[in-house]
Amino acid sequence: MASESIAIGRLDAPARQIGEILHDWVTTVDHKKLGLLYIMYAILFLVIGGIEATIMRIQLIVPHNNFVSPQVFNEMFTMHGTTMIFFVAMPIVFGFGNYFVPLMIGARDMAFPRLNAFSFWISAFGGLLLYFSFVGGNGLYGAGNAPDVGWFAYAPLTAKAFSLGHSTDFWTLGLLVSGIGSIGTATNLIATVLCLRCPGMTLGKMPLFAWMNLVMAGLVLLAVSPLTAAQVMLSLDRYLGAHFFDTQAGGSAVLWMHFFWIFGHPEVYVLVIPAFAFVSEIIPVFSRKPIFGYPIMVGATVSIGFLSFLVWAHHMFTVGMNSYANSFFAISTMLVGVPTGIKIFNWIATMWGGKIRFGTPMLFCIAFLLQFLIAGLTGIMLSVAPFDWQLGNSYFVVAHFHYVIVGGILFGLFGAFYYWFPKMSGRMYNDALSKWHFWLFLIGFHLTFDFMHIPGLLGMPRRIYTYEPGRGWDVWNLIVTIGVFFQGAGILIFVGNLLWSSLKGKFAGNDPWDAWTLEWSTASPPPEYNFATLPTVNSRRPLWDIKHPEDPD
Amino acid sequence: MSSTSLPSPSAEMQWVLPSRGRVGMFCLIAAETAIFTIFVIAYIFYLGKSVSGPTPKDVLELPIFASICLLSSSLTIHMAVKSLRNAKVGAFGLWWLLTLVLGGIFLGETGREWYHLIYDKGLTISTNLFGTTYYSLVGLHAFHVTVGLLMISVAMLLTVFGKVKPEHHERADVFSLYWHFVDSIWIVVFTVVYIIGR
Amino acid sequence: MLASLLLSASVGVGAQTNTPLPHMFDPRSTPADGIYRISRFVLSITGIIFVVVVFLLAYATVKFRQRAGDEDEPPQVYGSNQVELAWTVLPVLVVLILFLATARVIHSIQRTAKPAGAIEVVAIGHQFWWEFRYPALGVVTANELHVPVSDPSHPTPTFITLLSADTDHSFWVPQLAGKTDLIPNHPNSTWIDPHEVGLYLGQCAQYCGTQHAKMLLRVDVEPREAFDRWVQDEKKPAQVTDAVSAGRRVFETTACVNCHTITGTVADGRFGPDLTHLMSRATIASGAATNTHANLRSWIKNPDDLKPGSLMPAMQLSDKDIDALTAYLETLR
Amino acid sequence: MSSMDAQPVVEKSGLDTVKLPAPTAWPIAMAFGVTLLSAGLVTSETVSILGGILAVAGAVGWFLDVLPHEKHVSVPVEEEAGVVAVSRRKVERLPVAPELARALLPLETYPISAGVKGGLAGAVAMAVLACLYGIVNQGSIWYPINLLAATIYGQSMALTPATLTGFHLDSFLLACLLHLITSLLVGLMYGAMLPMFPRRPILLGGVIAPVMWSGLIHNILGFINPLLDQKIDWLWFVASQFAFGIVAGLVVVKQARVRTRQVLPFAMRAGFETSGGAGGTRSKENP
Repeated sequence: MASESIAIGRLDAPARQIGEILHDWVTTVDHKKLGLLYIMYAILFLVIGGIEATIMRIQLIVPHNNFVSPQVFNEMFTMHGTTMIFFVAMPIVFGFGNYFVPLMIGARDMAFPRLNAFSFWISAFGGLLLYFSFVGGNGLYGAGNAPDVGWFAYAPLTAKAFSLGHSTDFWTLGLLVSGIGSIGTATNLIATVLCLRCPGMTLGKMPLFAWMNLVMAGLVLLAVSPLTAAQVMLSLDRYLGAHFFDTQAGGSAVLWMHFFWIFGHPEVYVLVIPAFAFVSEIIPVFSRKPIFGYPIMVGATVSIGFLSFLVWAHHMFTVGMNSYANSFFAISTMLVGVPTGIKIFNWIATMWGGKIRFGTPMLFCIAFLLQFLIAGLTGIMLSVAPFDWQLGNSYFVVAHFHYVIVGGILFGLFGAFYYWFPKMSGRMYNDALSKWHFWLFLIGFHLTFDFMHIPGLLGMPRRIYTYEPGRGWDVWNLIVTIGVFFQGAGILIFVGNLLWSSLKGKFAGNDPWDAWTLEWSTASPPPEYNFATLPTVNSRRPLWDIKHPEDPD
Repeated sequence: MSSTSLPSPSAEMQWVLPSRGRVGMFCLIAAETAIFTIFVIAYIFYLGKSVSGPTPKDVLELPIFASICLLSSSLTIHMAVKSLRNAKVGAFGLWWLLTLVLGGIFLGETGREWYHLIYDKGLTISTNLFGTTYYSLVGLHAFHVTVGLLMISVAMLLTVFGKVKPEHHERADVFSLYWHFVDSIWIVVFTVVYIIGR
Repeated sequence: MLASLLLSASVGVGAQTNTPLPHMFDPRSTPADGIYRISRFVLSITGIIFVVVVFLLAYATVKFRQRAGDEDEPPQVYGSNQVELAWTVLPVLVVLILFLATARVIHSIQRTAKPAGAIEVVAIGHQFWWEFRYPALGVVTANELHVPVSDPSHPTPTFITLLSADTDHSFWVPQLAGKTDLIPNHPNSTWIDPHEVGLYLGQCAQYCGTQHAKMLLRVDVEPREAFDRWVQDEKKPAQVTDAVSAGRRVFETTACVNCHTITGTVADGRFGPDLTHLMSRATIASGAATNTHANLRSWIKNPDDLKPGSLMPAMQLSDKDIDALTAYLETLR
Repeated sequence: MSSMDAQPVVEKSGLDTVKLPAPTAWPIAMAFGVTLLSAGLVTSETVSILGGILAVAGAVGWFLDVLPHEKHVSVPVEEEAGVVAVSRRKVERLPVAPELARALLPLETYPISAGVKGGLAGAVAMAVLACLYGIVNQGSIWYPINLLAATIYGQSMALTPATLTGFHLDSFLLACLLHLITSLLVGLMYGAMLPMFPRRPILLGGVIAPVMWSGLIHNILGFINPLLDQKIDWLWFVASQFAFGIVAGLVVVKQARVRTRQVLPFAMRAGFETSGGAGGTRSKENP
């Protein structure tokens, strides 16, 4: 993998035994190596989750298809959702946070380096435990062995009566275990940002990246913990015969929904705020202007974080809440659109009047802006509770949140990969391949997820392994599936580019983008200690100050 | 035609940041608070929703003595940390031991209450919703007390063997935050379970 | 690429086909109509926002690209409190307008009082079929809901109580109303008042287990007289003919009776659909197949062929018994 | 990039080695232990027991890594790291403010309070005109108020022509709230936007903007307030919008403009901000 070359990226390092290298990576407490481990682990699961998605899309390519059985299909969507959220998106944003927060605030490492290692490994083992269910579990009556209750695992489908065997327990325990790691990493990020900033870096002078990671970590603390609590309750139900979600004994299925979405909604922002962070670093550098309205960007991030805890029940407009509750969650959800809109406007204003360079990172950011805008607008549609009564749990919702997660978060992540790849590996990526990746993935993304809205509008529910012909869904499903193969090709090029470039790419130098944050002031890849001497900063753009001594910020 | 490294910190610059130990502990406390909140919400949500008996009124008694012990242990641990900060290791050991004993009494009392409920009143976690929520909420708290007591015991052992030095007062201080948190959570649990719920 | 364009395209495609598609943009009942109207409103607002922002983005991208040979840094602007205030207030205004309209529609749909002439139905979700009970009329049926058309001058809406026998389900017929979940221990309700006679399709919209996909739903909206006639037929006990006594014996001596009810016989199970008037239904297995001889026989022989994962077991009957049983069931009109 | 005319000059950092936390295998051991501990729940107890032992061993080992002192390794410093080239690329200035290195735009503006005042004044003007319409055309001051409340309020929707002219406290309060919020928001917009159109603020704020939003409302009124849509008298409606726009615009423009607080040059700032913003408890752990 890419890691090896990065590990021995220093040219003068003597050749070492594989065992020695492996031992280095297993025992490391270095935030950069752990960050890379997070990222590589996430890419591995991205490919696995992508294969699961492809299996589902092949099954749905025509009505009444028999590519897989309903049992397998149900396992696929459960594992796809769980994997992509918990074992791709979360680790990857943690990976970037781990790698770059200390570098950007001028620190030598995270606040708790050993806890950092522990958090990574326990998250990783949690993923392995979940995937062990394919060989070790058994599920719903007559079904296979991986969890098949959906990624939000609504009660009472998870009760012993409906989910015999251990497949649901694999789901619960896998997430519980990896949740410990998430909470550990969040604690670590907060302590790092608050306690290890280099001299002169007041909170008002931190890069937005650090600010947004701070907010993200706070959300993790307050959002993953309720999920952990709910998982403990579910385990008590399943192992000790408690009745939290046992509807036969007076337990409430709706309570699980509330608990899950108190986690589930802030979780979206846990993932998207780091994407905001990437975009907020890349757009200014490639537009050659500072971020427009730094204070209001910080304020908008914090208020998104705050609002995200008030909107969870918009996932539950159809469960029969009274009209006042529905109205409340409708307006709280619409209000999220305000700070999000501010951000989009501020990014455009950053580009406005600049001199934009269209490097691959910037291309992904521009696509991010467009797609995140659409995702936000379909979000507004879904926040209108009556509209949601028609759209909820349909393919429209599936298209909407994939627009957020793929069109927003993943595009932001790809931008981040290309932007920081020279820093992480010391080498430049192959520009032509990166453009191929961008255009193929863009086309595939739009083929898949634009057209996925339509069957939803036409009444196609999600999570069905097959459908009847003649409902007007057929042609759209065909197009959607075709798009998947474009995306797959893009991902293959991406992974290939990373592997090839980290071994054979041109040397990038310390600062290939003429950027302004502290990570570009040290070597590429950074030495273990990050900075020989800890820096002192006077403004939000320390490297600008150095590059323009006559005109500092 | 010049180039330069980043400026180095100047000596006169005062640069003060919060302690990472305290920040870390506050983060842990925030996460734990969220977990307890969920359990408390579940407890309140299921009040009076059990389909069969026994009810809280039938079986619960106010654990006044245990509560006094636990809450006063907050004071003793505070005194212990203060002693250590003032380099009085002996006094630290005594206050620390007292904390351990008070916490131990609380845990013992909880155990006695559970024994009584299970064997005399026939209430288990699977009896009804009251049993489910009662044992999980009180049990979650008891689990935190147990973890705290284990940590206190380890520190006690180190004290006995003379390994604890005044320079460790910051660690003791960070741990005491956890203990204060466990105590204040008990006030919430007590109010919800024994006052509102009964 | 543009959600709004897609929408018009999709609705356009819907309009071109000969049989109208059963989607939310062709509403036939007051709740669905209210939703349709507000959805058009929301779509136009979001469409305007989309066009404006995309224009700004495209303009910035094209206009402010770096020109060849220009190596100067652009003016460094930190921000503008005025502009930022403006684009904070403007979205708040939009949200306010949207919210007012939304709240009004929510209340108008959720808080409608039940008029005197309303039909009452209890819908019970099962893994993986629907049970419909008309308590006031004494009728029990499955999977195909019959309701009278509601004339606006003499409204006869149908109010449906939604219960679940096992896991979560969701009742969704897009042309008649938005979806409402059926949750065990948590009775819900919804209402419809179809203005036009016809067959309206829907299906379970909440993942409920292995065969969630084939939990289809049909609503037969009939003229009042036809509906009354249907009620009279449904109230009668099962017809008994001697010609099929062999099949009846097979039915009553196997586990069939544990799950199915046939009024007037010993069969009174409630895990599966009531079969008293099986042949009055157009489909079997909750819409998974049309109710033909071949399908019925295949369904009895091995339910997994039609609907893998359904809870009806294959009874391992001999071919002769299956023929007899099918013949018996086909007399249940 | 290309224009960097610098020659890297290495500055001695004065350090030979940097102390970093020592690598350790205990965290991974403990993580694996905890995972096995829970994996035992889905496999067998022996796995749990093994996991428990591993977890405890990991915890103890970890503990010994940290106490009594954290273990460190010393990493030699390589001198070539940490060099930033001076680019000295020319930085263009804004045409409107060539004297400022950094600008917050616009350079002059109204205070926020101007928008609030404008919004309130406009609200009064509009309400007066609307009530006048109620009295003149419908014989009741409450008529337009009830119509406005129907935007959100179901009960108002249900009012019959006979009761529309009566006083309803709930409708009155809701209508006032709505009117106030909307007016304030639009007033804020005025305060923010008018400085950007310095030529004819009254024409823009008093006439063009109301015409535009009246047109918008004309299109969407059926959705947001069907009752008002049925009963509306467009002449009076647009007139009251003008009243709002002109009064609010006038009030805003009357306020004194203030100069936007611009970012001060570095030299003036250097004395101000010194320490970290978060709490400021002492720390010995700042490495």
